[in-house]
Amino acid sequence: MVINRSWHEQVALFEPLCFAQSGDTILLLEDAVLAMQSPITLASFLAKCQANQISVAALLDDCRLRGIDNKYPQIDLVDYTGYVDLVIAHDKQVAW
Amino acid sequence: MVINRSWHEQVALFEPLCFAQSGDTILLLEDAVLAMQSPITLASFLAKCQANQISVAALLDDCRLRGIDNKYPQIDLVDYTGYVDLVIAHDKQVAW
Amino acid sequence: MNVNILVTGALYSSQSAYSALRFCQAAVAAGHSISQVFFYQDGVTQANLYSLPLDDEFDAVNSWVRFSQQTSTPLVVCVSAGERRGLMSDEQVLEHHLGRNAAIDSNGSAHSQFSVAGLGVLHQASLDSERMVTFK
Amino acid sequence: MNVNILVTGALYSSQSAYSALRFCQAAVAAGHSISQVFFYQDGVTQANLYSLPLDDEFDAVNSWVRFSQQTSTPLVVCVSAGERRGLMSDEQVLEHHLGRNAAIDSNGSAHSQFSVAGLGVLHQASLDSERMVTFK
Amino acid sequence: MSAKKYLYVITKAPYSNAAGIEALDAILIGASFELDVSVLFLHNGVFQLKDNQDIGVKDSSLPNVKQFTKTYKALEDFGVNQLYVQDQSLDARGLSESDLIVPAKLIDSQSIKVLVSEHDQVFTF
Amino acid sequence: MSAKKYLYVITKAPYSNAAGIEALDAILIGASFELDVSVLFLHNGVFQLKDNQDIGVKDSSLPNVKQFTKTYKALEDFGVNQLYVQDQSLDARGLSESDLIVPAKLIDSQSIKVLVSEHDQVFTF
Repeated sequence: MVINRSWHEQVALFEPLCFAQSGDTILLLEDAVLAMQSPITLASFLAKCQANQISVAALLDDCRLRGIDNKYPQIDLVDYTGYVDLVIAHDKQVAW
Repeated sequence: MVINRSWHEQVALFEPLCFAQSGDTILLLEDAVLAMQSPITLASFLAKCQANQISVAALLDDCRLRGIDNKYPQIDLVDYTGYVDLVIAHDKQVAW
Repeated sequence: MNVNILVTGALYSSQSAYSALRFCQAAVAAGHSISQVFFYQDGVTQANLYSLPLDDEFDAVNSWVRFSQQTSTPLVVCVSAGERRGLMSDEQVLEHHLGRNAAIDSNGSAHSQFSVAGLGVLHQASLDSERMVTFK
Repeated sequence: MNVNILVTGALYSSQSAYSALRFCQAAVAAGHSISQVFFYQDGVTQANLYSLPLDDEFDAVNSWVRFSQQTSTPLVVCVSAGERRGLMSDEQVLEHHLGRNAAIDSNGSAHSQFSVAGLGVLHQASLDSERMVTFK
Repeated sequence: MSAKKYLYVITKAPYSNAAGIEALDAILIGASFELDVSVLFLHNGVFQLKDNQDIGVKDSSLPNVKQFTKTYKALEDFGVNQLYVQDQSLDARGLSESDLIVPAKLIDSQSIKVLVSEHDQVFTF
Repeated sequence: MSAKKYLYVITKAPYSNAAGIEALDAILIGASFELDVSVLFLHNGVFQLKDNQDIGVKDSSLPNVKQFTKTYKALEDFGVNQLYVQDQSLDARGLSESDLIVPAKLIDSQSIKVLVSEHDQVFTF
């Protein structure tokens, strides 16, 4: 499962967690990558994902567009081809 | 000044407070009236408004549409005519 | 008083059309006048000639048209926001050769009760009016 | 694999057109096929024939048209969401007598590369495809 | 072969947008395909089912709102029996089961994960 | 009579929507009216000014994004000298003044109240 969501308030990042389970990937897309600039909230979010065996990825092109660097080793950066691979690897996607 | 905003996450209610000052009115409009159903967050919001001499009103028609009762004596319910009166009474409006 | 209205929310994904119309009707009923309604950003979608809601749904475009006819209130669509989102007058369609059949094309996508103008018209109205209210 | 695409975000107030197009191009480049792109809710605005961005801006409508022509991918606008928001085929405009001049009106507001169909087409495609991806 | 299972998730409140109306359109089509259809109300989506919604007196001189949320009560007639509401979404909004216009199954976050895994497609509104 | 003062407030991040592009259109028109124009970047609006935005190599086979945020650097040439950024918005997003593509005045919430009261009109994007 791939969950993507535009991130507006920091609390929004935790919302898709009610869908995600072990083996799923949460993909940060569009404005969702802005969360990677925030040092506080993402640490607890990533810890919760790790505890539930949920992978986290972010779309490289959307990071570059917004000038966002990835300082988190737990987050995989993927391009659109990697996004396609994620969709193929999971049986369904939940858009957020 | 009248500030109106559609309310999505509870934190959003506090955002317009950075604009409002003594004598201003914050008008809850459209989805913003949903906040009146939440017992927790609104108490601290109303206290902060009161401390800064900011009035809070809500649009009656939008409350009725959504089945929301007003349990707060600090919130004035106004209809569209009251909304017009608020606009006339304040020299400018900030839409949120 | 003279009130200038700015509408920036879309048809259907915002309540702005309904809220703004109710506000305008209440203002006129209270003896105020609406100097103009300016549609900017996604608000330009409220001028779409082809919008056809179900019979029992709120019809924003025709409600604006009726309000404008009854009160002689100018409705103005921002030219740049409108061109981006495909809201054009007959003249613009001809000018940009966008019709499928140039010989028979005289039909814009904006209702003819709406005029199309630049952001200068919004700014001038805001200078000339006593109040400005925005609906998002 | 066969991927069914659902697009629900508006032109300009969402990035969905850009994201979906980049995804579709990458999928085709990787040897997958897009069974169809279905436009629902505000996504129907991406079919607007009259959308005319500035020269250096991203042109969603024509990018979809080019992608569809190059890959023979069907583009489908939801009929009910389209009628609400004023996106119609030539046939719908004639049927609903919405043109200003019935005698010369043959022009819908949806680009002719997009077909107009019901939500059944979305559901059938989701049953026939191996994957479905939504862009909001 | 058993029917495919489709889950429709509604996360937005009514009247400020068309998400509920257009979710209902999709749900009814799903049911007409004889799919096994479930609907989950999440976050502000729980306000779709709030009772006492009052659109006011019909007045032809005013723009009229359509009270489309009545249709949720008719879903059962179209073969949609599985309506779910996240308990936490209700709690956080000061709502309880007795505020809802139609009976729905209260469900916690852990059960939502199971629900999603059991369904073949998930549409979010 | 002194020029009227107009404040344009940008609260959204770039690229996911046209708020920045259409705010700039309005700001340039305001400046052409010889108004006293100020711009305030608030909440995610501070990302409009973030440095190192990279739209990638122009490739005619791909949809191309326009890097419209460069225009913020040119505002001075149009007589717009007052750019404000809320300090708290920067802090909450892990940004500092050195991340911005154009010099802007850092301003706290108390000063925003003063700013608003000093201006004749406020447009929010």
